[in-house]
Order: sequence, then C-alpha cells, then structure tokens
Amino acid sequence: MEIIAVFAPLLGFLIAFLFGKQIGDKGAQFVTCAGIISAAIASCMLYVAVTMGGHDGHGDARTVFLMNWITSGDFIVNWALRVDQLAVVMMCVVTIVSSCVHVYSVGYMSHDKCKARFMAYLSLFSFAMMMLVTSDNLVQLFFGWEGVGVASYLLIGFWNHKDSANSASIKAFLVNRVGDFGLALGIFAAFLLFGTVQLDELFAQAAGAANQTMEFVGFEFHALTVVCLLLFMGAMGKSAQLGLHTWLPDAMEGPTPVSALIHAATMVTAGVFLVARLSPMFEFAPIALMVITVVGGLTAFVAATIGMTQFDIKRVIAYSTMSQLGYMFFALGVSAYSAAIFHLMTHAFFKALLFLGAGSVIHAMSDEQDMRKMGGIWKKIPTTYALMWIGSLALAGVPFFAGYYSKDIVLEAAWADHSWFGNMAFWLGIAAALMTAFYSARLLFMTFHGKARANKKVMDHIHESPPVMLVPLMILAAGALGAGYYFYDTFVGHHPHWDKSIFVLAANDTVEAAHHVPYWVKKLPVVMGMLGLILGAVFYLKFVGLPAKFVALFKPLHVLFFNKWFFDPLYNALFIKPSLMLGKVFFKSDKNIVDGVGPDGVAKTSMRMGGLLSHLQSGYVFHYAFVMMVGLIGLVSWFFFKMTFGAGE
Amino acid sequence: MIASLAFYLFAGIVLLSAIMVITARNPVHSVLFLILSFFNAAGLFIILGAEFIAMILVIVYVGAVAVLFLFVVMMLDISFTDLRKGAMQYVPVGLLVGGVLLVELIVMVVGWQVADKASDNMASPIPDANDITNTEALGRVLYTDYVFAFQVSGLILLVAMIGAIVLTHRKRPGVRKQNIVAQQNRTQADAMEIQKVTPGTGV
Amino acid sequence: MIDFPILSLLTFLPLVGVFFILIIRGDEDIVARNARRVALYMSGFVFLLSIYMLVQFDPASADFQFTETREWFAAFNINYRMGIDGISLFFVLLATFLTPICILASWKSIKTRVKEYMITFLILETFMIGTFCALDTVLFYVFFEGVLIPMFIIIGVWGGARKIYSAFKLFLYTLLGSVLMLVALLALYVQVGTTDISMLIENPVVRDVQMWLFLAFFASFAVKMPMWPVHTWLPDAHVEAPTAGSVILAGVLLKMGGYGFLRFSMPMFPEATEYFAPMIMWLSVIAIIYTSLVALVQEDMKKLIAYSSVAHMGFVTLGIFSATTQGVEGGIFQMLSHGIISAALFLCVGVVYDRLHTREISRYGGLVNNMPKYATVFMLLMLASVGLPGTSGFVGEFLTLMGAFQANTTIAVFATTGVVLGAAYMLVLYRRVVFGESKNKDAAAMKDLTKLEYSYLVPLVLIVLWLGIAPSYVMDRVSPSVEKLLGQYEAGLTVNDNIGQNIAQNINEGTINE
Amino acid sequence: MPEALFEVGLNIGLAHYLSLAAMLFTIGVFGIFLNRKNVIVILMCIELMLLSVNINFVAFSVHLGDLTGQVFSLFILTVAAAEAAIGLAILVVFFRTKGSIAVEDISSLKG
Amino acid sequence: MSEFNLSSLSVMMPEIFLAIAAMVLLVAGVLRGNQSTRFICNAAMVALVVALLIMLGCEPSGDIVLNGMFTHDPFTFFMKFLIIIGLIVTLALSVQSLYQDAIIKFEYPILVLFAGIGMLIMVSANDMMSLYVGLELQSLSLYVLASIRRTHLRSAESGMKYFILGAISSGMLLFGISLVYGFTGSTNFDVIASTLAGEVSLGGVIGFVFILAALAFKISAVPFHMWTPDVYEGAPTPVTAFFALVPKIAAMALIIRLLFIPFFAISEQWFQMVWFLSFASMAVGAFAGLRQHNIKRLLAYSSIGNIGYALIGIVAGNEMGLSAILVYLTLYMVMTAGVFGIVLCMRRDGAAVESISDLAGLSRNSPWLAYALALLMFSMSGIPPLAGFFGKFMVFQAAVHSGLYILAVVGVLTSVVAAYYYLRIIKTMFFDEPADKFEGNIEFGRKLVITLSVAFIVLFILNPSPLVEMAQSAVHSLF
Repeated sequence: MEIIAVFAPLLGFLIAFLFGKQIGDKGAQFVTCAGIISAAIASCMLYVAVTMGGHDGHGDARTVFLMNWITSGDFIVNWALRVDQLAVVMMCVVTIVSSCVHVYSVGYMSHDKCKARFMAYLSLFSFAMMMLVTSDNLVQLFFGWEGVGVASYLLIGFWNHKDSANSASIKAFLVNRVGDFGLALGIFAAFLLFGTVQLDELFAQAAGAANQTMEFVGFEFHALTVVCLLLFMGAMGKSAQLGLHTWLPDAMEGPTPVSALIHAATMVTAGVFLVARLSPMFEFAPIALMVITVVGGLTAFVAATIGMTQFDIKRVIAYSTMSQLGYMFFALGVSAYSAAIFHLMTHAFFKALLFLGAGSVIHAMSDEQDMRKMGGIWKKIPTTYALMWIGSLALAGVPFFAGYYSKDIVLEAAWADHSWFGNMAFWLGIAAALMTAFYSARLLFMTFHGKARANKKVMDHIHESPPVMLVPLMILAAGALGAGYYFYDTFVGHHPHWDKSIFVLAANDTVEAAHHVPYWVKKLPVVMGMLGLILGAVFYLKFVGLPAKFVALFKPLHVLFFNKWFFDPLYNALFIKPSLMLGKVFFKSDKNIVDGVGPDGVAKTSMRMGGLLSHLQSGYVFHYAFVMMVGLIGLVSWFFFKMTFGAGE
Repeated sequence: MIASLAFYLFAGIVLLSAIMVITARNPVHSVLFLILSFFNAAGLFIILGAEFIAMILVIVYVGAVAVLFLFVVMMLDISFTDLRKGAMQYVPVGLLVGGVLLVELIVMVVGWQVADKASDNMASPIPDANDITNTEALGRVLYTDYVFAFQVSGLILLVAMIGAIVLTHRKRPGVRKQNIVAQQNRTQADAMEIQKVTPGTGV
Repeated sequence: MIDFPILSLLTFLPLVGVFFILIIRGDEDIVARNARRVALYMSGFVFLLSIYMLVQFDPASADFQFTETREWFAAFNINYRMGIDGISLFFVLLATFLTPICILASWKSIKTRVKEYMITFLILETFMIGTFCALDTVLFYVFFEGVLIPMFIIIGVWGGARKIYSAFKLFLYTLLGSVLMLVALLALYVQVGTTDISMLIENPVVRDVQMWLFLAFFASFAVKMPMWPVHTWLPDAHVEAPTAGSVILAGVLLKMGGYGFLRFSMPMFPEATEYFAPMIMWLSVIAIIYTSLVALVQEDMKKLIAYSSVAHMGFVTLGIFSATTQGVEGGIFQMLSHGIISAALFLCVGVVYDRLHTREISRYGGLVNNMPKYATVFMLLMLASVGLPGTSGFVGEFLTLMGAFQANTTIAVFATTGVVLGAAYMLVLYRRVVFGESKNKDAAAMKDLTKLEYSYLVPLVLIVLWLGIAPSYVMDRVSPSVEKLLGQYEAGLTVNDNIGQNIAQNINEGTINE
Repeated sequence: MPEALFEVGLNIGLAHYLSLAAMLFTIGVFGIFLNRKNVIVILMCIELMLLSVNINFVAFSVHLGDLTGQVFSLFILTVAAAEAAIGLAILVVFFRTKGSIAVEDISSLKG
Repeated sequence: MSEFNLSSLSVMMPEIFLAIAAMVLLVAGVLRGNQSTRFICNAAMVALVVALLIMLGCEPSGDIVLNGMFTHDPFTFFMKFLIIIGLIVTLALSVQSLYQDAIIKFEYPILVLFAGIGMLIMVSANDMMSLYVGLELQSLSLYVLASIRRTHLRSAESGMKYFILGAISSGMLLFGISLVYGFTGSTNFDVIASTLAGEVSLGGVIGFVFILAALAFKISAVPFHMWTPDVYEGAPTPVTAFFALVPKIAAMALIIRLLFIPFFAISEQWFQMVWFLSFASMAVGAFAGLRQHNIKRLLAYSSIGNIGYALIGIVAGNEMGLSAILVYLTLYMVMTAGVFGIVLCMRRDGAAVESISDLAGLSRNSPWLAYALALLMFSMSGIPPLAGFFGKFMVFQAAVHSGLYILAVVGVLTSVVAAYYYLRIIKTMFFDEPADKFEGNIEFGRKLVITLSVAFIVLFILNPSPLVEMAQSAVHSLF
C-alpha cells in the first residue's frame, strides 16, 4: 500500500518520460493520471488505516524499510517510508490535489506540444513530495526536498523558450538552494549533535539535549536552537517565508496547474510540514520557535500588503499563498502544529481551487493574466465564477468555509500563546485577514465584474472550460467547502488523531488553549474578513474611481507595496551583481595574479634569466676567461678568508 | 750578496719584460720581450741550481717556441694599428681581479710552509751536487722512474705534429712534385706516344 | 581470490594493444580503422577483466588484495609491488571504464594520426592503472609521473588553438609539484629505509620530518588535484584538450591527487596532516567559492566545467582533511562521482563541439528543440553535477560537507555556499545552451545524439543514477579501508602523543636533562 | 760556483721565488683578459703562466731537495711546446678563414 | 729507484695496444691518403673493440705500477669501459658525417684514438704527472678535432676558443699542482693523501682549488663552462658528439679519484666548492638553455646542467653518491649517443641544419626518428619510466641520504626548468607544421646506435639493478 502510494507516480513518470514517444500523449496522460489516482486511493486507505486503525483505535503508524542508501561510519541512511498520522495527512493532501491537477492538466495543456513531458514532470513532483513526507530520516527528506525543487524548476521553466520562464525557474531553484543550504547545515548539525539522522532516534534524544551547547561558526550556542534555526532556514526557502520568498511570485511563469499544485497546495507547505515533523526538536528550542513566529507573522502581513496592489491574477494568488504560509508558520511558532497542518490542508484545497480557477479564467481569456484587461465576464463562464467565489470566501475566512475554521484556530492559538511574539503575530494576522478578504474581493470584482476591458476578439473567444477541467475544480471546491468543518475535530479538536507524530510540551499546548480564548478573539477574524470583502466591493464594484484616489493619497506606501517591498532589486544589488562582479574579478585575477605570479610569472622570469645568461655568453673569449678567473678567484678568496681568518674558530 | 743582486736583477727583468709582453704595441716586440723574460728565468733557474731546466728553457723556449711565435707573427700579415684601442676601459676591473688574486697569492706564499711529512715523501732526492750533476741526476730518473710520463709526452708531441699538419698543411694545386715511383716505373710506352699524322692536317 | 597476477595484467595489457597497433600495416584508412578497433577491444577487455577483479574483491577486508611482489630494483631494495584496497579499487575501475569510453568518443572526432592517438591512450591507461595499483613509492612515482607523457602528447597534438601553451603548462606545472614529491619520497626512503607503501604507512616518521615531507607531497597532489591557487593549469588544459583528453583529465588524472592524499599524506604523516588540515580546508573553501564564482562568468563551456571541477575537487580535499569517516569516504565517493559526471559533461560538450566546432556558450541556445535526447542527458548530468540527491553527486558532496562540519563548522558553512553557487553556474549554463529560443541557424540545425554517442553517454548516466540511489555497493567496499586508514591516522597521532608524554615523564623524573 | 749560487738561491728564500711566480702568473692572467686585439699575445700570456709554474716547481724542488719538481717542469716544457704548436696551428687556420686574429673577431659563436 | 717490471705493464695493455694501433693506422693513413678514411675509421673501431676485450681480460687488481703513476682498479675499469664504448660510438656515428661534410681526413679517427688514450691515462692516473700528461694528450687532440673542419670559420673559432680557455685551465691546473707539490713534497696521489691527512695548509688548499677549477673546466661546470656552448655549436657535429659523449666521463673519473684519494682529507673544503659548482651548473644549465635555438648549443647547456646533477653525487661524498654518478654518466652517455645520432641526421640541401625549428613536423616526415628523439628528450628531462629518471633518482637519493636537501630541491626544480627546453623539441617535432624532409638515408652504424640507445632507455626500467650493482662495486674500490 505504502509502496503504491509513493512509487505509482514514479512509475508514471518513468513511463511517460522515457517512452513518451512510443505511447503517445494520450498514453502518457493515462499512465500518469492512473499512477497518481491510484496513489491517492492508496493514501486515503492508508489514512483510514493509520489514523483509525490499530488495536486501540489510536492509529497504526508504521515504517516500511526499503533498502540501505548511504552508510558511512555512524552515518546510516536508509530508504524507508514512515507512514504516521502526520505523513498520511500530507500524503492525502498531496495525492488528492495532485490527482485533480493531473486531470485538470489534461484539459489545460491540450494545446501544448509536450504533453507527455508535462505530465511526467507532474508525476515526478508527486513522487518527490511523497518521498519527502514519508521520509523517516533527514536525508531522505532532503532528497524529497530537493526532488520537489527540481520538479518545480522543470515545471516553472516548462515553457523553456520563454526567457522569463527560464529566469524564474533558475531563481526558484537558487533561492530554494539557499534554503537548502540551511537545511543541509541543519542536518549536519543534527548529526554532529546526535550522531544520527533517523527521526526516531533524534526525537528520542531531543529532550536529553535540551541544555546542550555546541560550537558553531566560532561561537558557543544552544545546540538545539542552532539545529532548528538552520533547519528552519530550509523551510523558509521552500515555503517562501519573508526573505527567501522572492522566487514564489516569479514562479507563476509556469503553467497554471503547476502553480496550483506546487506553488500553492503542496511543495510550499513542505516547510510547514518539516517544522511540524520535527516538533519534538523544535519544542526544546524556544528561541527558534520565537523566530518562526516572528517570521511567519511578518510574512503574512507583508505578503498581504503586496497582494493588494498586484494586477497579475496569478501573482495576487501567489502573494496570498505566501501570506497564508505566514499564518501556518506563526501557528508552528506558537506550538500549534496541528493548527498549522489543519490550515495547510484547507489551504491546499481552496488555494488549488483558486489557482485552477484562475487558470480556467486565463484559459478562457486566451492566456491573459492581467486583471486590468479582464472584467465583466462572469456571465460567460458561470461555473468558474462560482467556483472562484467558493475559493475566495474560503480564503477570506468567511464562516463555514474551510478557511474559516483553520484560520480562526491559528489566530486563536497565537493569541493563546500569551507571549509578545504570539500577540504580535496575532495582530499581524488580523491585519492580514482584513487585507486578504480585501484583495480576494478585488480579484473577483476586477476579473468578473465591471466593464469588459479585453478586446473584442478575446471576448468573443471566451468560453467555459471543458468538463475535464471543471470536474477537478469541483472536487477541490468540495474540499474548500467542507474540509474545515469535517476535519476540525480530528485535527485540532479536543481529541486529535496525531498520536505521537506531533509532539507538544504540555506548557505549550496552545491548541487546547485556543478553545478557551475570549469571545472577541474568536470573532475578530470573521469580522475583519467580512469587512475586507465589503471594502473590496465598495472599492471595485461601487466606486471604481476610489482605488486611484487612495493610491494617490498613500503614494509612498503604494510604491512600497507595489514594488514588493523592493526585495528583488535589493537582492540583485546585494548578491547577484556582486557575485558576477567577483566572478569577473576572480577570473581576471586568475589570469593576472594567480597565473601572473604563479606559472606565467615564473616562466617569464625564467625566460628573462635565460636571456640574461645568453647575453652573458657574449662570444668574446676574454669575457669567458674573465668569468673563469672570477670564478677561480672567488673560490680562492672564499678559502683564503676562511682559512686565514676562520682558522681560529 | 751578489747572488741576491742577481736574483733581484733577473726577477725584475722577468717581471718587467712580462709586463711589456702584454702591453707592447707590436706583437713582434711582445715576442722579443717574451724571449727576454725566458732568458732571465733561465738565469733564476741557474741560481737555484737547476741548470738542466735552465738550458732546456733556453733551447726549447727561446730556440723553438719563441721563434715559432715570431714566424707566425711575421707570416700573418697583421696591421698593428688600433690594437690597444678600447682595451683601457677594462683595465680597472682587470686590475681589481688581478690584484685580488695577486694579494692572496703573495700572502699565501709569504707564509709558505711545507708539510712536516714532506721530507719523507721525496720520490727522488736530489743527490749531492758534488757527486752527480743536475743533468745526470735528472737523466737517471727520467728514463726509469718517469718513463711512463716520458712516453706519453712523446705521444703528445706526435699529436702536436699530426695536429699542426692536419690543420695547416694544404695541398697546393699546381705545385710540381717529384714522384720517384712514377719515375722509376716509367716505361718507354708511357713516355712516348706515337701518333699517326695524316699529311696535311698537322698534329 | 585470483591466482594470477591480475593487477599486472590490467596494467600492462594495454601495452599489448600498443604492440598490435604498432604492427598494423597498410594505407592510412585501414591503419586508422584497425587501430581504433584494437584499442577498443583491448581497453574493453581490460575493463571486463577489472569487473572480474571487482567481483573477486573481498569487500570485508581492509588489507591490500591481489598483491604481487617481484624483485625489481634489487640494488636499492625497491621491489615491484602491486595491490589494491578499497580506496584504490574504484579508481582502477574508473580508469578501465573511462578508457574505452574515451576511445569511443574519439571514434569519429579524431581523424588525424589515429594510430598514434590510440597508442597514446593505451599507454596512458597503463600508467593510470599502475598509479592506483602500485604499492611501492618509486613504482608509484614512475606511473604517476609517466602519465604526463601521453597527456602532453594528447593535448599538444590533437588540441585546440592554444594547445602548446596549455600542454606546457600542464606538463611543467604538474612536474614541478611531483619532483618535490620525489625528493620527499627519497627522504622517506632514507628515513624509514623502505619504499614499501604498506610498511611506510605503519612507520610514520617523526613530527618535524613529517612537516616537510607533507609539504612536498602536498605540492604534488595539490597541483594534481588541483587546489586553489595552483589550479590554473586545469582550465587551460581542459579547454585545449580534445574531448577524450578532457574526459581522462577530469575523470582520472585529477583523482591521482586525492588518491595520493589518502595513500600517502594521511597515513604517513598523521601529525603533519593534523597540523595542516585547517589550512588545507580553508584553501578548499576558497577554491569552492572562488572557482564557482569564476565559473559563473565563463563564456566557454569547457572552461566553465573545468572551473567547476576545481570546485568539486575542493569538496574532496575538504572531506579528506576533515579526517572523519564521512569526510574521507565522501571525498572518495565525490572523486568517483566527479570522475563520471565531469567526464560525461565533457563528452556532452564534445557532442556539440563536434557539430559546430565552437565551445562558446553564446553560439548555442534552444538545443532542446532540435536535440531533445541530448537535452535530457545533459539535464541529468547537470543536475548530478549540482549535487541533486538521487544522483552520485549528492552523496559525495553531502558526506564531505558532513565530515567538514564535524571538523570545523565555520569552514563547513562557507563550503556549503558552494552548493548554491554550483547550482547557479550549472543552471545558467544549461539555460543558455539548451533552453531559450534557437538563436543560430547552424546550432538549430544540429542533429540529435547518434547511436555511438548514446552508447557512451547512457552508461555514464546510468552509473550516475545507480551511484546516487544505491551507493552502498561502493561504500561497503570502501569503508573497511577507510576505517583502517583513519585508525592508522589516529594511531599515528596517539603514538607520538605517547612519545611526547614519555619524554615529559622522563623530564619530570630527571632521566632526561634539558 | 754552482754550490755558492745554490746556497744563495736558498738564502734568498722560497717566498721570493714563489712571489715572483705569483706575480708572473697574475700578469699572465691579466694579459689574457686585457687583450682585445691579438690572439698571439694571449698565447704568449699562457706561456708566461707556464713559466711561472715552472719557477714554482723548480723552487719547490730545490727547497724540498726533491728532483720530482724539476722532472715535472721538464714535462711542462715539452707539453708547452706542443701546445704552442697546436695553438699556433689553430691560429693560422682561424686567420685563413677569418682574415684576422683580433680577439674581438672571435665572436661569431655566442648566446 | 724502483724496479722496472715488464709484467707490471699487463695492466696497461689496452693503452699500449691502442697507442700501437694508432701509430700503425697513422702510417697506413699516410701511405694510403685520405681516401682510406673510412677504412681507418673501421680499423680504429676494431682496435677499440680489441682493446675492450683486452681490458676485459685483465684483472682490475688495483695494483699501482710504473713508479706509482698508473693504476687499474674496478673503478677505472668501469670508467674505461664507458670511455671505450663512447669512442666506438663516436666513430660509428662519425663515419657518415665525415663524408657528408667533406671532412675526409684519415687523421680524424687517429686523433680520436689519441684522445681516447689520453682519457684512459687520465682515468688510470695515480700521480699528478701522469694526470697531466694524460690530460694534455687528450686536450691537444680535442683542440685539433674541434677545428678540424678548417675551412669553416665556426669550426676554427670553436677550436680557437677551446684552445685558449683550455690552455688557461691547464695553466691553472699546473699552478695548483705546483702548490700541492710544494706543500706535500710529492705528486703521488697516495702520498699526497697520507700527507694531507696529517696536516693542511692554506697553500695546499689553494693549490687544490686551482686543480679542481681546472678540472671543472674539463667537465664544463659553472663558472668554468663558458667554452661549452660555443665549442659545441662551432665544432663539426660528429666532433660535438664526441665532446658530449666521452671526455666528460674521463674528467669526471679524474675528479672523483682526486677528491676521494689525494684530497679526501680536505673533503670539508671541497664539499663546499663542489656544492657550489653543482648548484651553479644546475641553475645555469637549466636557465641558459631556455632561449636557445640551435640544438647543439642547447645540448651544450643541457650537458652543463647534467654535470651539475652528476656533481651532486660527489657532494654526497659516499659510495652511494659515487655509484649514482657512474649510473648517471652511463645513462647520460647512452642518451647523448642517441640524441647526437639523430642530430647528425638533420640535413637539408647538402648541409647540416642545426636549428630546433628545423625539426618542425618531424613526426610526419620521419616518424621513427621523431619517436626516438621524443623518447630521448623525455628521458633527458627525467620523466619515468624512461632511463633518465633513474639517473636522477639515484643522484637525488644520494643527496637526500647525505642530507643535501637544498641541492636536491634545487636539482629537481631546475630539472623542471630544463624540461621546458626538452619539451620544446618534442613540441616542434609533433605539434608544429612540417618543414621539408631531411635528406639522405641513415647508415647502418648510426641506425644501430640510435636504436640501441632508445631501446636501452626504454627497457632500462625492466631491470635497473645490474648497472647499479656494477657501479656500486666499481666505486667500492675507492674507499
């Protein structure tokens, strides 16, 4: 079962990738879809088995050993599938969303040349993601981690004739690599500290190492904090947290199904999963948790501010994704791991829905992504319109949609943490909630309502998407509608099914505390959400001139938000340009200094000496005699003085 | 006293003429000064009681070598002008090098001491000059103890001869030589050629 | 075990091939064709033989296996000793494996003086295998240095525009390093009284001597590796060498440096190794960062890969001198993996070079359209070079860094940035060559991989993946020897510590007066 | 007569003779690299050097009372004659090809 | 007065035989004229072979005969063996060139023989007197040989330079001998040795310095090397080959004997001097060769450098060092023979060409010649597995063994510098565009020499021991 769940997508990938020509596009689509759907089915069965099975009803977590991977001294890494409650939740989310996206892609990519390759990559991604979530050690996790990175790289750059797509893919890979840099160091540090990278053994030793320190970069630090922060750096990269987020909006260069699958539902949440997975370690590193909370809160806020000002439909959703990831992270930071995972799950549904819906819109608009060139199309694509509403309401946290439950518990948990950073996160989250609702409304109204701003040809061409695209959307919509309510109890209720897969110190049990927060805390997010929606309607439906005035009024803020807080130019100036410049300088110095002092210089000096000696060989016999005599007299003098004056010694 | 004077006289002339050898403008003069210094050196040898060497020096050097020099100098038609030009700039450094050498050598020889064991080392002690003359003493060892070196010296002279011939001997075209074998073997048939002369055409 | 001298056979069989090629007669075409065949068959046979050796190799043993001892230079008590352990085993295989591939890669692209070319390659193979098998310092030196002769010829005769400069630089630079090693070898001989490597390993010299000898050996191996800042011969040599030359250069020759560190520096001079390790690790870090940055701005494909080689070798030295199990094993693995990956990358460059006769990156672009298979193979290799988990590149890189981290966290942090930079230049290269619009007509008209090219690229790719997913086959055989090596290393440190203690004790007791 | 002179010879002292020889040797050396124009003079300088050696040998011979020195100087005289012959022969050859015996002209080989 | 014992002459039978042979051949030559040159050459080779056989027949007993003037021990045996082989090779290489270059003089082989006799005497000398006469016999023959192509200015000039500088050096030698004689009262090596062992004076040391300087001239050690490049370049190529092959071996043998028998007592002094000579020779030999264009001149610098390496063995001052020198010289002679065999083949338009650039593309025109020269060059630069490596190996081994690390390091470094010019020749042959073919076929003798030389340097690695052991037993007699 576990094998099917993980390796069916790989099989699909291999067949579609290697024999894409032979089996044709249809064949490839079929194979990959079959692979991922069977994986989804297997995952769901596993979910049932793992969360409800077992003799005591507490679940039946298991680990499947496949084979040895790396053995080097004490460093032993196996290929193994660890299927516990946390993993299985992720597996389900991944496979279900992925299945939807696979099917959706059959329709969405129907005009593309390389369908087989696209489907293959999607399957490859799914496989890597499954490896990530089922890994039982840090290195296999790293394998999946990098694997999803590569798949993401391949898919973002899928339209590789576009320069922008290529740049975006490289950027995504590199920024992720920066994160991986931290992750790798984290693994090294963990190994140094515990002598193992097996999760079980790590968790078992974590409590014991709570007071240990280690030397890092010349200083003595609290060991677990170092490990956790380094690991968190990896999570930041993958989950586009503030600082390492710049790749995510650019990643929208990829085909829309990719954005839905990778850059909304699954891969970007890997960071959240990582922290949750390593909760037994993070719990003993309070400073790391604090950092996570702060970063998460800021991310939620900053991303929301940017999201309000963007015009590219996918980028708006991308920033919203980033913002929601921020929620998840501060949830993690306040030890509300289950809340974070809960939000992860609901978010996967509604955000995938939004993306795929947006894809549907784009598809309908002949690949137009700029919202300023849309509008007034809701009648032409009513199903998509409706589905987009569902997704947006879920995102805005309107009651009884999935996002309502999960976002609320996250914010409540933050409040319940009663620390300064918990509070900060809470208020930032509240602000972000307002903005989230606002830009959701903005997106809906700009896209579907108002005057039609596209040209006639495009307008004439607008059509509803085929069922192969709509059916997956509906499945996701169902999730966006019901997942919050349905799973509230099992995820964050009083008797969650996590068993040992999530570890929370008793003192940090904010999820439990979240159920007992003041009334206003519980209701504030909803109020803010509604307020945001209304504001959106006012701005973009009623008084369409209002936004421009507002922009004029808060010019500096708008510039800041619109330019994404100037992260890209900053990084460009800080890292990319100096790197290239240094590269050039070093290359030159290789020729001039390293070679000039080294081989070339030595060669030149030698040749010069050779020339000098040749010059001394003047051809004149008296010079020769002179040299001989000087040599003789030199030697004679040497011994003369040595024996005359040195004799006494 | 006289002998001392003789030494200084000979030595002085040797040195002066040696200096003249290297500074004379005309190579012929150089050769002549060389001869002079050889003569005086022979005088010094006589003071030392090495008459045979002194005589050989005169015979071999003055009689053969120096004359050979003279021959060559005169045979090669060299113009003597400008022979010293440009040389003076090298004098200071030459003097310096030569001076250092000289000072060291003088200092060395002034304090010359012979190894204690040297007296035991004598291969062929000089016999009492009253019994045997220097020449005879030399003759006694030369063909016995030193026969090997003597023979090799012979080879050296042979090589010198071959060398001189191989380098300078030229077969001049058109030089008539007497070929005795040819003359002896000459027959009537070789000597005379009888040609039939057709009348009216001439030979 | 094998009851015939398999190592000698492996080493000298190529020379038999040389003999056969020498006696080929006929016009130029026939000679060329037969020379290629003979070379291929002979090297192929050697490879099969080496596989047999691998099968027979006892993975559990850390000792030298298949040892041979024969009297050779009796006057100096220098014997012909051959043998391999886990450390050298796979280098031998690397050499036997890459040679036939090189011959295949030169099948069509070398058109002039084919006979000489094949002869040179077979001789090179002999020297390469010999280097890794030799168990006597002098014998080792003979092979180690002998490699220069064919390499010089290969670059000089079949090289590119600046071949002469490059060939000389390669030759003289590496020679400079190795002659210092020669002096050290001799000093070692004088100090210990033997040239038997296994004996030398067991009898480290005293600390002060170790320092000097270490430096001399270091001069040789560092240049061969090459380490920063003595790396500059490598880009030049690579750029000018013919494809197969680059393959061998990157694939095997660079490994001789690392092998030397493991075989000589560490076990014979443990204290010096410990003393100099931080310096070397810092140099490695500089190499990694410096050359990665340089690679970032290259316009020549081969130069870029050459610089990347320097960076990758930086990981190797980093790992080795961390003196941890992971570091050393990672270093070995990284060498093997780099041997395959960079060889394959150079072959990839050769593929397009054969078609367009330029290595300038900007002349290519959009190759994915007309050469999809090539793009795929190149992609896999590029990712392997970047160190993607699941490829062999990852295992080596990760283990070396892990080893380094245990030795010095600061160094490891800096070195790990190489992971980011490495990705940067490879991705940019790939993007500029393979992705994008086809800019040049001639580049766009190039044909995809031929069967021949497939036949040598696919095995390489498969090995890369195999080593990435299941490196344990290799690691299991390497481990015992590495453990032994590290054991000796530690012992070398403690032995002398004990001596120090003894002396201190004696001073205290008054038996030794200062 | 000879005995008297012999006595005097020793009375004058070994150092005198050796000094004389040293000076002669130096003059010979000095002449070799001072001379630019005439190879023959160089040959003569060599003869001077040999003469100085002879003086040394004979002086030592007398001083030590050993004939070997005189025998040696005899061979030196012989060889010097042969040497002079060869030298002059080469000189003639050179003159024939070059038309000059100026030392400065012996310089086509250099570098 | 010692007994003159005829039977004691048996140890010098080879020399006597050669002297008689030379004189007989001289007469034959005079009678038959220059057209008999080839015959005389062949006859001389036969004579040398016979001499070799004679020498093999007489036990190197180490007896000192002829009033202490002449000795024949295993060391001289080894050196003489080399010298005679060298002489044979010289003649084998020369014959064809003599005809090609129109130096058809029957005196040539005879002078070679006389020079050879001189060298044999030098090697066997056990007295300053026999040393001197042997040396002069050799030198005078060499002066003549250098200028034997008397119609050519360069030949005459090289003879002139060689003569002048050689005469100065023999002046120095004699002055030194006179001082040593004056101090010790003897010219016999053994007596000098025992005397110096008792006491040392400034005069004795200075005398020794003069002697060593003069002999350094003969082996062209820096700074007494200045004649070498000019003479190598100017002399006719077969003569250059001769110069490169043999005289240095004799002079080296002489130096070794002098340093280790009469002057062993002052080894502290000569250690420094030889150290300096070695150092300077290696450096100059390596660097000055870099800019050369003429291959003979290049080989001259190469020989200077090689002498530097060989001298390291002396500095080492023990049996190991000396046996290293012997091996080194042997290998060097073998390589030089091959190299000159090839240089002699460089002819175009009826004349010898000597520029390195004339070798361009030789690998296309005469591949075998090019391979041979390439192997020889790699061997010269000391790259294993060729024989040249073992020479260097042994020398450096001796150096390291005696703690001469500076010399060893300088040696290996300069060998790298020198490798550049050897490589340049290979580069010219293999990498450059071909020039015209060399003309003329290669006679059997020369072919044989080249083949044997290359075969030797390639196959030497298979069993280096016999030569080394021979050298070891040879030098053993000196201690």
